[in-house]
Amino acid sequence: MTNDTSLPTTAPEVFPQQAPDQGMFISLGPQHPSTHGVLRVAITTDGEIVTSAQPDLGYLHRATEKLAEKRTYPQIIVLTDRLDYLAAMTNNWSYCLAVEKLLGVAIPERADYLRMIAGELQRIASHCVFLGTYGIDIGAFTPFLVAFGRERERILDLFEEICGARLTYNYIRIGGVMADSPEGWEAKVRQFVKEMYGRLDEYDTLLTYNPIFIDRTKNIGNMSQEMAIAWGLTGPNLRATGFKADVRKDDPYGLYARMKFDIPVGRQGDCWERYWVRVQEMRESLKIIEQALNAVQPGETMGKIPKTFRVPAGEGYGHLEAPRGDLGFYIVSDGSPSPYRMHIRAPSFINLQVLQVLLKDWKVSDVIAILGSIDIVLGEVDR
Amino acid sequence: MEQTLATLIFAGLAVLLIGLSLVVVTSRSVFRGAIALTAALGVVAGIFALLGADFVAASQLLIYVGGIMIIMLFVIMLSQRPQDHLDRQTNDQWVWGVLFSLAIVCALILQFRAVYRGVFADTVAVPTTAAIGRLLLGEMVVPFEAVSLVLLAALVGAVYFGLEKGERR
Amino acid sequence: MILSLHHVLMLSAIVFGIGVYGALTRRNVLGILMSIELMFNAASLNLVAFNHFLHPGEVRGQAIVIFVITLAAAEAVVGLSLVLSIYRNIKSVYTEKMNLLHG
Amino acid sequence: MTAQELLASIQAKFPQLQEIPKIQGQVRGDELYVAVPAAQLVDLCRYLRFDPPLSFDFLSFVTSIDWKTHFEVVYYFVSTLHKHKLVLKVKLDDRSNPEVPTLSTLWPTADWQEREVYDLMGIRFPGHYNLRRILLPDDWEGYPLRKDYVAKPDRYD
Amino acid sequence: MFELGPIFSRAFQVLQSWGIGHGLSPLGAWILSKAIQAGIVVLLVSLVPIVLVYAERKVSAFMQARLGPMNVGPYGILQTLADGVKLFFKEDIIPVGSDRLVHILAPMVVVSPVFVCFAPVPFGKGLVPIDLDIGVLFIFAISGISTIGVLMAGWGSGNKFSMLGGLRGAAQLVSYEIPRVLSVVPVLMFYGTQSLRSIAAAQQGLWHGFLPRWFIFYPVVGQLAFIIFLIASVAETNRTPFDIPEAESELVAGFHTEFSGLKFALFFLAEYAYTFLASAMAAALFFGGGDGYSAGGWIPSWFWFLGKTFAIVFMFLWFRWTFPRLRVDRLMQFCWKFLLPWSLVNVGLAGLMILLRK
Repeated sequence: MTNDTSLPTTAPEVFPQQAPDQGMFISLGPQHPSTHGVLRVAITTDGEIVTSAQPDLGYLHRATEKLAEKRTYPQIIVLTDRLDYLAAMTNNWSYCLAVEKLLGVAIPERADYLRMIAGELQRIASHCVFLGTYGIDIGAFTPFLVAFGRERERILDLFEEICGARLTYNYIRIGGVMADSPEGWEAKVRQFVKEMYGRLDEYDTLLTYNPIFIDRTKNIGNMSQEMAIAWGLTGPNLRATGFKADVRKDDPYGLYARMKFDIPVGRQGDCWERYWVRVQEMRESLKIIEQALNAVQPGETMGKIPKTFRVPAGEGYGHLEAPRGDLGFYIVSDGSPSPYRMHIRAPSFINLQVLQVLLKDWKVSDVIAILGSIDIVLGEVDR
Repeated sequence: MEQTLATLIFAGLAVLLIGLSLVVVTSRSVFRGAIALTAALGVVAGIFALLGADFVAASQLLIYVGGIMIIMLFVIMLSQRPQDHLDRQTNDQWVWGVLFSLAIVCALILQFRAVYRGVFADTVAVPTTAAIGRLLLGEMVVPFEAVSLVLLAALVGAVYFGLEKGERR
Repeated sequence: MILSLHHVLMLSAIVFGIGVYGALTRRNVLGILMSIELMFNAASLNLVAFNHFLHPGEVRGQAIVIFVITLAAAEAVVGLSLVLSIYRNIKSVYTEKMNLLHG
Repeated sequence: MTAQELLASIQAKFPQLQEIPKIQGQVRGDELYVAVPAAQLVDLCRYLRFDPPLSFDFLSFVTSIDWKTHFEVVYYFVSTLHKHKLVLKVKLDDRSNPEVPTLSTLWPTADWQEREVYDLMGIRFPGHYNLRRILLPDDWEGYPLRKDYVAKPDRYD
Repeated sequence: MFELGPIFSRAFQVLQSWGIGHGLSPLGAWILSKAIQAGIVVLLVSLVPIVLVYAERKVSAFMQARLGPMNVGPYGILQTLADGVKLFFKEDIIPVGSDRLVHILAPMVVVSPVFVCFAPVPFGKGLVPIDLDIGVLFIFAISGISTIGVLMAGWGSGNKFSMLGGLRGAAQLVSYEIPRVLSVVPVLMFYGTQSLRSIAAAQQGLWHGFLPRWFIFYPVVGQLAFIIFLIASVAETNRTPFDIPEAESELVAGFHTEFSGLKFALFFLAEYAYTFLASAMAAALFFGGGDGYSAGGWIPSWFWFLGKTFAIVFMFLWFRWTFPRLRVDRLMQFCWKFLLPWSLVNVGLAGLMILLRK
């Protein structure tokens, strides 16, 4: 681990100050074109400089944790689809990991490979959305239609073939996956992976190394490693600060221990590196998918799970590396058909709070660049 | 015939100019006043063109409308507060102001009528750009350079005034 | 009726008078600056008119108008930056509020 | 550090703290579960956070459970350096006035998570600089995640 | 062959003699023919945006791996018309807190100068509406009026975002006006006239038998001038990468946030008409306009001119759909610290070249 520097002896002084009386107040959202959903950020500025920023959320709160207490375990998978609706597959998976920990069932190997392929495809699809919307935030419209409208559509087509849905999949089930992949699906994924490498190079020329884009994002919204860890950031946002943390490596789940892949990291945690880390992650995901496709063998896709089952009393925490960070489900069971309490560690929610201190002392025109680079999904923030 | 047309156009422009000037000095909203002034400057450019000064007319538009008035509108937008249009915009001496300016106008008009009545011109409009260019860089080169110095000084002064207090050294 | 020199001069006199009135009576510094612009324009009008009617074929009057416009720009730039600077200090653009000798 | 070593180093400093034993017939993860009274929480956490062999610098999540008779606040700590994990549980017997000192001064990430617990479960965190409702409207009555919460029909029902 | 200039001048001669024959004075007949010419220009300028909007949508579609409008008419060519009709029937909203008069006037102030600006543009041989001696200066002077309209729109909407957008927009327009004017100065120095028609006509012939004598082929000076002119023109028309005034992710829609229906359409019309104007100017100033190389052949000059203009319009579209947006302070830095010095250097270089040639 790279983080063997001397530890701080006091907590970092990072708390947001109270907003000063002077200055202009701008309410960014909830109906603003680039807040990525219904989020309001109350910004106070002194001239062009942001003096305080308070995200105001809850517009999309659906009480998922409360709803889960009234449903049986398999029924909750549907709810998890609606959390991070850009990465429903990893939500399903994370929930199933937690329940499987409680149940202690073994997953067939093929099911695990299918989960991995679907999960990594989902990561690419989710990062494609990020890439496109971030392009729009910065003012480039074409990457959106290329990444969102072309590559993500391909992945959604693949998902549609495997589970019949394009956004809320409900594909990964407790004990395995919903169904085996249809005939020829793996060949199609292989074809897609081969094409996708070229597409990523295309994004590099279109956006990543575009001088204007670099000018807008490089050295903007810098975040130190200590700050990122203290604020509980995970996923690409943490890795952009140069910290090699990835649940797939640190706490391997599924069959990730067998896979060979790198964790791309940045150096100073600015907006461009947060973006770049995601683009590199897509490349790594492609590598993982290739390895999984080579290793996968025909076989069972569902473990030995009865139609109706009871989860033994106890508690369990399952987490995985979702596209937006460390997504975990903490489930407390009392032996009844539905969980006694379910808590969701939502990475978007926890990543978003750093905005309070991250936006300070940057220019108003950088607010959108920083907000976009954190990559939140309001469905997950508000749950 | 063409003279009559020119006279008609001039009359129209004159009425417009006087009306707009009155709006400039009486409007409660400074912003509207500035818009009226912009239009008035455009009308003056029109009169210039009518009097055969095409280059001057274009310069008037380019510098006044495209430059000075925009900066002025800028300053108005930056320095206005919402309640400002409720304030009275004239000071207590407005009666004396009216009388004084009326006196000036009457004196000037009487004098002009007496001296310049009946001076007509019947020249065809010729392009003036080349002539002005030769004049400015020939006979009037010293004032021309002096004006450029004045402009430079004004720029430096504006930058100085624009600095924050702490930045002034 | 045919356009004659004194028509133009009368127009410029009236505009000049309006400008004088505005400069004397406006409370707002910006209003005063605008009135001064009106007076400048009245003067330019005169110059062009004299050039057109008395010295047709020459352009000296017009050249002087160019100088007038340039100087008006310089005056406006300095004046407006002063106004902004004052506004930053006393948060007002009214002349009677500007009674401090130091910034 | 294994769970046993962790427990030993915690008990060296706080001898009265005990591991929560795994109940027979129940399932649980392999993390170390430690019960801590609310009064000792901040001292323990400061030790956990800054003691180099422990250095739990990452607070993964904060949540709470309503056990009908009492509340429980659950903290999940991870050390990014040593990769060991720890679950702290604070039992709150006073149902009418549940209070836990805030950890947001040690881990800023607790900021919103404690607000969320306050919002949905009604547990207060004295010392938190900005303890307001976060997900629900400011004028919401009751704490929805409590087991005895009865939803009031509003104009949308 | 197919030259429109002689046909038009013949038609207007016939019209004038017809008018005189029916009791009009010569002046009246002249005014009548000029009015009809002005009408033709206004009509053309109003039609250009319809074509440009369609072109923009199709070009962007092909750059973004999609089809663009396909449903209204064959290949969607009537889409813009349908959009225009839709905008025409939309509700005309005037916000409560706005300065009503300024709000209503703003789009008109933005759009009306464009039509006037086309007066000295040489659309081809004998197709100059009015061959003004101060043509280039005239275009710059008149198009400056639109900036006032932008400020009026920002002020008149009574909206913080509009106001910010208006201020930013005006600052940008005023700043980029300077390098834009200076980039044209070398052209004027070389040809010694400001009339667009004369400039275009002076670029006839070939160098060494193959290189057209267009201004852009003057070593260094020509290319530098064209690049600065192009960049400044993109900024003047508020298009990406310089679309700060209407940066929709930051300022909602900038100064036209509060405008709806026809007033919004007017802003659109102004933007596209200015794009066309800038391209037409570039074609006339740097690419020999409708005259020049190969115009003596079988290509009619007006077609040749429009072809060049649309090629430059395509560059505008290309920029828009490939570049992200500059940040507002970098935008100003780019103008004052890069474009302005280089355009001054270019003027100096041009002077040097003229001196050496003498």
